Amino acid sequence: MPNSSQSPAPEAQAHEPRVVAFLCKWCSSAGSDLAGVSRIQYSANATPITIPCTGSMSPLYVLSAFNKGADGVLVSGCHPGDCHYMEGNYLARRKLYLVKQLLQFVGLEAERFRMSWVSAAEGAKFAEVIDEFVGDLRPLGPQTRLKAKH
Amino acid sequence: MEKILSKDRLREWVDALDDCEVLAPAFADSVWNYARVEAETVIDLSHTNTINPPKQFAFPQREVFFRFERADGVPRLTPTLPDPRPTVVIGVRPCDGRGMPRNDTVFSKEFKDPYYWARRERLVLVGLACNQPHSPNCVCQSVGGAPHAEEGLDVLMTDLGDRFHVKGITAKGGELIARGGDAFASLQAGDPAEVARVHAAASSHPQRPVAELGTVAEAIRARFDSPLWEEMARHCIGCGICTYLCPTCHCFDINDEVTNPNHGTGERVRTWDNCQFPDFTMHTSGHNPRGDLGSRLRQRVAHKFLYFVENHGTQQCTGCGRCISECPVGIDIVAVVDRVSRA
Amino acid sequence: MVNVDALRGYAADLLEKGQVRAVIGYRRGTAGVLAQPCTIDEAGEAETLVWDPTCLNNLARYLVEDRQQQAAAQTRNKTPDGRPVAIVAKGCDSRAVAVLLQENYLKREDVVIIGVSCEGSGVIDPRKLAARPEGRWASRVDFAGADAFKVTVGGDETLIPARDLLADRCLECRAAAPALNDVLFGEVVTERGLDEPFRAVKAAQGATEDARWATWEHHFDRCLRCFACRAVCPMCYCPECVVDSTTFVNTPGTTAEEKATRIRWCERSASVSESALYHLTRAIHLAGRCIDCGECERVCPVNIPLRLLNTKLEMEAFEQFQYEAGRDFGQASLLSSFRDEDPNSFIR
Amino acid sequence: MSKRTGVFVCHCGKNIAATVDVKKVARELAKDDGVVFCEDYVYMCSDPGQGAVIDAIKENDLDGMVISCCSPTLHEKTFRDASELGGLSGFRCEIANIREQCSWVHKDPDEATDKAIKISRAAVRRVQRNEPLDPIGVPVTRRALVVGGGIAGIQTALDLADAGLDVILVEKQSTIGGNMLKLSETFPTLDCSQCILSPKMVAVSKNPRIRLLTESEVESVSGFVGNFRVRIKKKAQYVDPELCKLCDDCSQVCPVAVPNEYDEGLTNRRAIFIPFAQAIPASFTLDEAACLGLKPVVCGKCEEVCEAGAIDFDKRPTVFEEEVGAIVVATGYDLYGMDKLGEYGAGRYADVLDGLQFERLCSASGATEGHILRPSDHKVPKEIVFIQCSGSRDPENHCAWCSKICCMYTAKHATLYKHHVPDGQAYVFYIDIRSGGKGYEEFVQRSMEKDGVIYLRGRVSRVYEQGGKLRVLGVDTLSGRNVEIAADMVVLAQAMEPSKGTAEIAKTLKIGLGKDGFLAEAHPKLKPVESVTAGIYLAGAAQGPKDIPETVAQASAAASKVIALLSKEELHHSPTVAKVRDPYCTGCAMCVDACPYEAIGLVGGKAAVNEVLCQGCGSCVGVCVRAAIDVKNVSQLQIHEMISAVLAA
Repeated sequence: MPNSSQSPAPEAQAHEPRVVAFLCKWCSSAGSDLAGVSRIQYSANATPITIPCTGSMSPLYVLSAFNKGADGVLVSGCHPGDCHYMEGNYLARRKLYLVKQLLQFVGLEAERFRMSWVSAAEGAKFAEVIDEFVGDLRPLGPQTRLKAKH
Repeated sequence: MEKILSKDRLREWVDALDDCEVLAPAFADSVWNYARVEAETVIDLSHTNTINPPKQFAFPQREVFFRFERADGVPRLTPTLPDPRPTVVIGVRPCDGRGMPRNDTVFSKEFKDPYYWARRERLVLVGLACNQPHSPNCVCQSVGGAPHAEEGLDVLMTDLGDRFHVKGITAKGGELIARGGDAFASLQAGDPAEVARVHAAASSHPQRPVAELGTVAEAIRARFDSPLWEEMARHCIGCGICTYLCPTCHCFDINDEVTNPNHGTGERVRTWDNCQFPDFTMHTSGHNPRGDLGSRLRQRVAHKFLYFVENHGTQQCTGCGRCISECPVGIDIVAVVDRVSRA
Repeated sequence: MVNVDALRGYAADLLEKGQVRAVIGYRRGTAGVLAQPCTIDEAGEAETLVWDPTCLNNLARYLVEDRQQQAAAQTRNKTPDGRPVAIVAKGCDSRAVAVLLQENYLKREDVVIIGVSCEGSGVIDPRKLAARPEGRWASRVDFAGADAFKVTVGGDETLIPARDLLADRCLECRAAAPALNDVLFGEVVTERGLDEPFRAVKAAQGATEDARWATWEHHFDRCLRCFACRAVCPMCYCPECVVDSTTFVNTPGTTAEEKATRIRWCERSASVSESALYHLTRAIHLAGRCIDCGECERVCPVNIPLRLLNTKLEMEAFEQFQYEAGRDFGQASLLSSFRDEDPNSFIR
Repeated sequence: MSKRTGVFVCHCGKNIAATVDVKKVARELAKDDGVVFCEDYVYMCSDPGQGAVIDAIKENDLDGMVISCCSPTLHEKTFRDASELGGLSGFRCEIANIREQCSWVHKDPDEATDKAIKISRAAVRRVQRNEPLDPIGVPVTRRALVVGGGIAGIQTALDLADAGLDVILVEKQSTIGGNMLKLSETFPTLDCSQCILSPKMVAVSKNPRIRLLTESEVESVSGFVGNFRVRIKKKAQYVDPELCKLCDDCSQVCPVAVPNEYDEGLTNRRAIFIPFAQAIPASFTLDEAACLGLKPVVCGKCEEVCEAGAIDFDKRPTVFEEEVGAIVVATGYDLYGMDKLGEYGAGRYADVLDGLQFERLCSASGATEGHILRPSDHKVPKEIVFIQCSGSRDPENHCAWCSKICCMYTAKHATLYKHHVPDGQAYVFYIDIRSGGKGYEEFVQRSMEKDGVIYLRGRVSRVYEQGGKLRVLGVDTLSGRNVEIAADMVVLAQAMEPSKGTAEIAKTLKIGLGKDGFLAEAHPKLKPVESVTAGIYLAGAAQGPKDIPETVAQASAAASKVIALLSKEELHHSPTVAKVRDPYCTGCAMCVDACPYEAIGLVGGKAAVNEVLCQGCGSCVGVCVRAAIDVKNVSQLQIHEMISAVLAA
């Protein structure tokens, strides 16, 4: 049986979550830059991958990250109406809503996939989003459900 | 060795095999399939045939050949031979029992496949004779088998109502029965006759004939270029059901599964493959020698009834009927062989 | 009631007059009770057409096959026969045709839809039939009004309540007659007292997270990766599946670089993780495209409840985005459109 | 695919090296597949650092380069240029951001180093599959469109024409001049607004390079930077400006009277009228909506009396299609709706006015010919209250932003009032006085000290009428007392908001809006006049509240950007655009629907990308279920490899 989210195994307590953060180039990546410029400290568990726009997110990126062992996947883009490409974040929102619903439906822990809107001006929010996410992931222990077992 | 096993003592026998992985048919998700026998399992041998044949226990769908990695720029390989616990499969139907020796031939004739044999040598098949056919598509007798055929099985059990007649066929089978000890009783006077009667009754159920079995190979050869193949395959959707469920299909693919792309770490893996997938014969050039549905159907049927006969002296099909019953579009190997033979 | 003779006559007439190239329909199979797909090229063969509750296949799958063959013929510089193909279509099948039209895979003038009503009922689930005594030996199943099927075993005919044999998808069907058709045999029945739409998926999502995963881990573990679900699906017509390159697009023009750079999203190993990746990707790629013909689940040899994955997303599409696949072939697809009021509260 | 990748890890002095073990990053990266060169260096962006990049490429025959350093927004161009100098395509150089996204935000050296390795590794995997692309060259149409004929649009058009460019100036109303034309005097100099604006308006009308289209609107825009195609719709021109002699005979006979929007509704006008004497084009105009009926003609009196024969009721709207290389949006502002300030009696009491109405009262061309009189009874107000931040700086109820000019114009209004009514008393309720600007603070001080305007720091809670007076209840937070003033007139310094139609024009032009509805600039600091869409620029209050000098400066800045853009022989467009993998495409057109730029069409049943229109956003990639489309250099394969690299144990 896989680890239950209610009762993580003892070794899970010590597990440092590994997060892949897909950041749109214009807002959230710029927001993370601002967090840096402002020297706002946050958890180092999330590794950013910059994409042109959340609209370019293929659902496969999310599934693949879980397959390769991500404990959490974050997709962060521009607030509605603020997309550099006008509409990409709206397309992403609809698509990733469905991805999230599907992942939850098969029983992946709901907390493991998250989406956020972080603008270029929201360095502090970027740091909060990462810290909250990592904080929520920590009690879940390692993601074993969709991870490939070699 | 022949014994009688009261149905209520079957569990006793299984419990005696505590160093073995024991599998038996279980009805779950509306299908019969092999499942590990656990302490709480109630073994139910009223099964029709299992959806998967037992070939997976010697030829699993995924087998790791070796691991590879690169340390300081030097590649290193670590072979990984399987080392399974002895595995006992209970309730194997005789058609599936006949499938195993055919697979054994394939995996040993020119090259003894160490991965296959590491598992196969520790595999014991306990058959259960069929007292009546499970479906209109059971054609074991039409391809040279029987509802109580012993070929390939280590033990054959026959259901006599409240008890099984249990016959050790191989030495492995005999040993397995011996481990049951007191659970087994000796045959009573009437038992051999009762067994014979049950077997005869089972054999008397009519089955669909597979043409004139002896002439099928020649007929296929003669109609190799017939447009019939394309016509019969016209609605084939190219899935893997007929081959993956076949007790004797054994084709595979080999891939490297990379686990760490930065340092070239991974495993070389064998997985099932099958001739009905369009890319099975795809060349790197883009040319596909079996590019149409007809040639792929022909390959499957000819492998069973022509090539295997040529190479190994017997039909590869054992008449289990799975490929007919489970085909999503009603492609029926009996009808195909029949049409080719009569064309 | 669908008059099967009239249907045969209509098909024969289309072929006779040369109005269609072929008629894709159902005929009796050679093994077992189920009808099987057939393609009729000559009027004389139309006599073999049948329509009964064992006509399970979604024949739109063969429109895809047909288009691929037409395209292949064109590349071989043969002049393709430009006439349309006729197809016998149930309600769900006609929705599949609508999606193919929406996605420009077909043109409306390329297909003649011979609609058949499911008589207010639907088609059978062969597993439910086989689970009944003697069910495996049935030789015929016929409609007997909306509420029952007439099952013939040997010489005996038995009436069985429709609910006991109906395929799950038919129990939840919202349109048991094809809305998109060129001719319709049988009556349009809209009121059906069976199950609510999405009943099964709603029940499934009521389980706890751990229970849901235990269920799906069990199913993904059982998957054989025979790809019958994909092969039977009329919407899975991609030249190459992104998840498992079982159908390589390899042409003389394919460069070595392209061959070397196929993305291995998923390994061929039939393990839980890889099968999960396959099925989840397939589900999300069918979002807004699945018309719930249930064929994927019907053909699955190990009976994985694949329909649930698709209907889950169709339910979300319907409830959150008021989108129904196959409702209107002029609509923008689910994922290439959006509305300002789409759900946003799940986003931090 | 790159097989000889080089990696440089920058210390950035201590900025990176204090937290990230740069030596370890270099050591680890050196082990990765395809990495043949890996070093750390103290300041990569320095001249020797860039030189090291060039040398490394040459000496090691590198075909890919990763610089692990600061954000790519800073030095991506630097290192791509250096790569080019080393003989390597700039597109084969990628930045791994290990400063903003790593060393600056993490304290633990082990964690930061580990993350820096992952970030760098992902960049290596990406660059190894980058294509060496060439920029896409596009011809340029040397002509510009200016949308909006207020001071911003006028200044832009004049500057562009001055530089020898042809300009189309589109204005929705029947005269150019915008809000500035309504003002009486301007702060802090108190020169007459119409006097300083009208010469520029005349210059527009006389400039042969400027084609002025009033009563016109942009219907649609297609194309891209350097090559836009715009459709402009001009309302029916019932009065021919060429023939109109401005004799006023027509309006004399017109039986219709409607509120005059050019006088902020303080007076009425006829259905045929001229907005201002200084209107450009200098012509009467016929208000179709107010006229008793044109089709069929119901009244027709004006046509009968027009000796010049300038009136033709059979005119129809016309639609132009024009090609331009650049667009400047100068659609200006409106005042925040008075109807939303019910608590101040706005809309209820005739003597509660907004700032523009007060301008009209003060203006010699206004209803009262420059006398400040109460609209209700035409008496001179002796006590007058000005309320600042009316609708501004109130995120809960109204607008969150500061409208920037109200402090100054209120001071101006109070001063003007004192000049008109020396014995009257002016009160100003304010939150803060924001008087940044040359001569601005002095102006406010003068209004207090010289003109005796009483400034009360605090908000007004309510305005109601009692005994012919407007009773203003407020608080003076400096003295801590409640204040009640019996006023004759109240003037609300209404917030500035984007003009009506700003959202529509933004949608038409495919440029972004900020949360507040003002047009979004491409970068708040470094690209304040560029919109997010290349080739479209912003000027004036449509981009955010600003006063006249700032507007004029931004207008000239926008013009100079356009001039620079259109001075090029051809434009270069980023080549990281979408690319269709033909054999995989089935022509389902989901990408066509998803593309925000109409850059994808179906050609021969397959998707085809117009590389010039494509902005490389990847919306197409996200919707294509067949993975038949990719954005160059951020392909799905590259993302896949990056995910693998990041997660590999």
